Amino acid sequence: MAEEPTITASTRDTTGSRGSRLLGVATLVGLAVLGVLAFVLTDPDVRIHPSTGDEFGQFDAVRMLYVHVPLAAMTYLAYGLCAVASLGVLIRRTPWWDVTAHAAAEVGTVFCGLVLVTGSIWGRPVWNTWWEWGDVRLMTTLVLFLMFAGYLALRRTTGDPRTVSRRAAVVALIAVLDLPLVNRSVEWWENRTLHQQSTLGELKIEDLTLFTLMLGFLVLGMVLAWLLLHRFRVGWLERAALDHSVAAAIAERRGETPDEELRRAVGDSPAAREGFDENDRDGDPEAGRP
Amino acid sequence: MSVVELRAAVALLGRFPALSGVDLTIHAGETVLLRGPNGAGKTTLLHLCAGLLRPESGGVRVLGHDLTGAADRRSVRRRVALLGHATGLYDDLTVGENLRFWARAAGLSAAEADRRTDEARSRLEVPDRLVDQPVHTLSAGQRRRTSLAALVVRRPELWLLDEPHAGLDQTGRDLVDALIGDAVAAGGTVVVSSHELDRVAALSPRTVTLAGGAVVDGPSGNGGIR
Amino acid sequence: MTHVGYLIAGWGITMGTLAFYAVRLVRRGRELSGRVPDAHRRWLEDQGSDDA
Amino acid sequence: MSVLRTVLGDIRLVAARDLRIEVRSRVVLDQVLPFAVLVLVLFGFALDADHRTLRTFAPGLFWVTVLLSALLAIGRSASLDATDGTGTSLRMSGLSPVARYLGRTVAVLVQLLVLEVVLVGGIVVLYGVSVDDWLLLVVAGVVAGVAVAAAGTLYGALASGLGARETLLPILVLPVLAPVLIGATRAFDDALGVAAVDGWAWTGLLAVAALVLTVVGASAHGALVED
Repeated sequence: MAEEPTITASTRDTTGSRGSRLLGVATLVGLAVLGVLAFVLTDPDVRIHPSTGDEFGQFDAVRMLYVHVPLAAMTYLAYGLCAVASLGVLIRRTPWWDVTAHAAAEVGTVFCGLVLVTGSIWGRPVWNTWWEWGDVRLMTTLVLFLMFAGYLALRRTTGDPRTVSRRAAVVALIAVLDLPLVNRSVEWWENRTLHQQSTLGELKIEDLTLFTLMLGFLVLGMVLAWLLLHRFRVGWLERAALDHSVAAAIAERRGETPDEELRRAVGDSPAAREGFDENDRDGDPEAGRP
Repeated sequence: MSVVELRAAVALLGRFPALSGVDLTIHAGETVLLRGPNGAGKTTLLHLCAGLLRPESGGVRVLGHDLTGAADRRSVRRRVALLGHATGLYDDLTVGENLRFWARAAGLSAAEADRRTDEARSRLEVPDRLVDQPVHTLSAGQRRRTSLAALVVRRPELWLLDEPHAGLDQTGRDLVDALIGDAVAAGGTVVVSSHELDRVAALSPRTVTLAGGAVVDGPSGNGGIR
Repeated sequence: MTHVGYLIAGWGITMGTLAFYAVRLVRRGRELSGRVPDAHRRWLEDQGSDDA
Repeated sequence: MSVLRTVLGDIRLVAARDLRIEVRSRVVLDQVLPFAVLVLVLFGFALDADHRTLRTFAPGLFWVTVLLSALLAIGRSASLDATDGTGTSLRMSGLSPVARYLGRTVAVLVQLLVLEVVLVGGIVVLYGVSVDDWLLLVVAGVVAGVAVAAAGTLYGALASGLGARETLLPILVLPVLAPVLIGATRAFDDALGVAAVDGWAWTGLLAVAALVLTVVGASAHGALVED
């Protein structure tokens, strides 16, 4: 996290506010605490085999999970928000929902990408492979990532902005159908995954480990909130900049046709008709005779 | 009763304000000629009245519907005929297949569709030998007649004709004029955007001048409306 | 500690990406803020101009 | 009841239009079908034409080929409403978006089924597979075809009219079809006897996917093409 610029910002020209700066500072502190807990205070995952007495477990690789698991949870949250906002786009058409949907999708995709990367790096020592093709959760997460990559590509295409936002909303609503599959896949296809079933409910993991994981949820939740806030504001500004220029364009357009050109165009002189293009599309206002 | 009622209507094409605040009222049974330089917003105005565009701001009522609502735009669309620059026909289908398809798409029964299609074809003098020819083999004039026939079949209440005379020979132009006469006689309302000012003038329309995406007083002052 | 390389890579990529993304957002926000009147930025209202 | 009959009539109208255009223009028959066979041949070259390898991977290669060819067929069918103002005419016509969607889906499905039949012939001849379970093969082929047609028609409409739609369509639709690819391949594994899996279970999953995609497509289409 790079709160530095926000904290020291001295002009009004930022997307920061007092609230977001406080959140930013708290997030940085939280990340530091999380780092200390994850790397210093918690123990590695070492278990003793009951019959052979051999050591086994994830050893220090377990420390990766303090960031991997919360990232995954926050991905769900961001994409869920995107789905809700997309419904809002289709029902209410207000720019607020549209900007929210776009912000949530973009931040969610950053998180989703990190889930895949951290999972892959963790899987190498623990599962002995970077990528496990048979794993349902990996597959469904990858599909989720790809669908939202498509969403962001759709967002960047040229086209009527209102059309693009409605179509993007449809894409998002279809993409989130994959969310329950990602989440429940571990239960539904027990024999087709290397992921553990959810262990939170049974409190199998020890106290400090559990606490660190919970802190991970909280801190990465704060990271998500900070990023969403700023991404929303950037989107809002992009939109305001456009609205601003549309207002100017309307004013400009109303005064753009000199009387002389109008006179020529509507046929007050006999030669006027030749000044027309057969295919009169609304485009170049200068298309009359020079 | 007013068929079209626009109050400071703004419509965007992408981010371009093609209509920058149009005030216009058109009453039932009127024939209106839209004129103005290229890029004045004539086509966009027709599209807005057809229910194809969502107004960005201002009041837009057509045939009693407020066009801000998607459902209202849909209801308006099926009661309006729009002749645009494109043919609106499937190139690979024959004239007969196209006419039948568009008649059936308008919700007519098979028998009714056949009857009205034949009627429209004879009104627009589309010869029988063309019926089984694919549209892509037709001349531009024949295509335009076919497009018009496809609209006649629907018996619309409001006609929006964008340059209807373009690309037609003399007979075709006379047919368009006769068609406008038919529509008005049947109680319909017609809005024509045209550069054929002399020709349309014969139909004694009300003239509306557009410039810069808004209605302006015509420079000659004869019939410009604010 | 075991798996040090993996841990550095995983945490490093995560924190690096998030920091990079955050910086980009702040930069884009600043650039856009200059082009938009204050009235469009509702989050400024609770802030005043005290931190100039 | 009469509403249902009207909708069914409109679906038939739209499907008949698309199929008639295909019969006249023969774009799928003359271009997409040869492309599909070509892809099968290229896989043969790439895998060094070893019958055993080809037989093992035939189901996967078959469905990848179907998806790639389907992209072309979908793009073609979406382009029908993007030329000569026909899309505008459709919006003005009063045809319901649901009927437009389902009609086109039916037309795409018919074309996909023809494609699949030819490709099954292709893998039998070129890859030397033999069919163990014809019923499973046919049912899985049809059900997966429905899923591909339903998603393809929806995303074809979604990408049309936007910049770079030719490149946008694949990246939007292929992730959605990835699960269909997996299910259809497993079902064919069973039907062609190359792997011991429960093909009917996978066909059941395919059916769920096909149903969800069709329902979502029919309800979302209005938001895409009308407005």
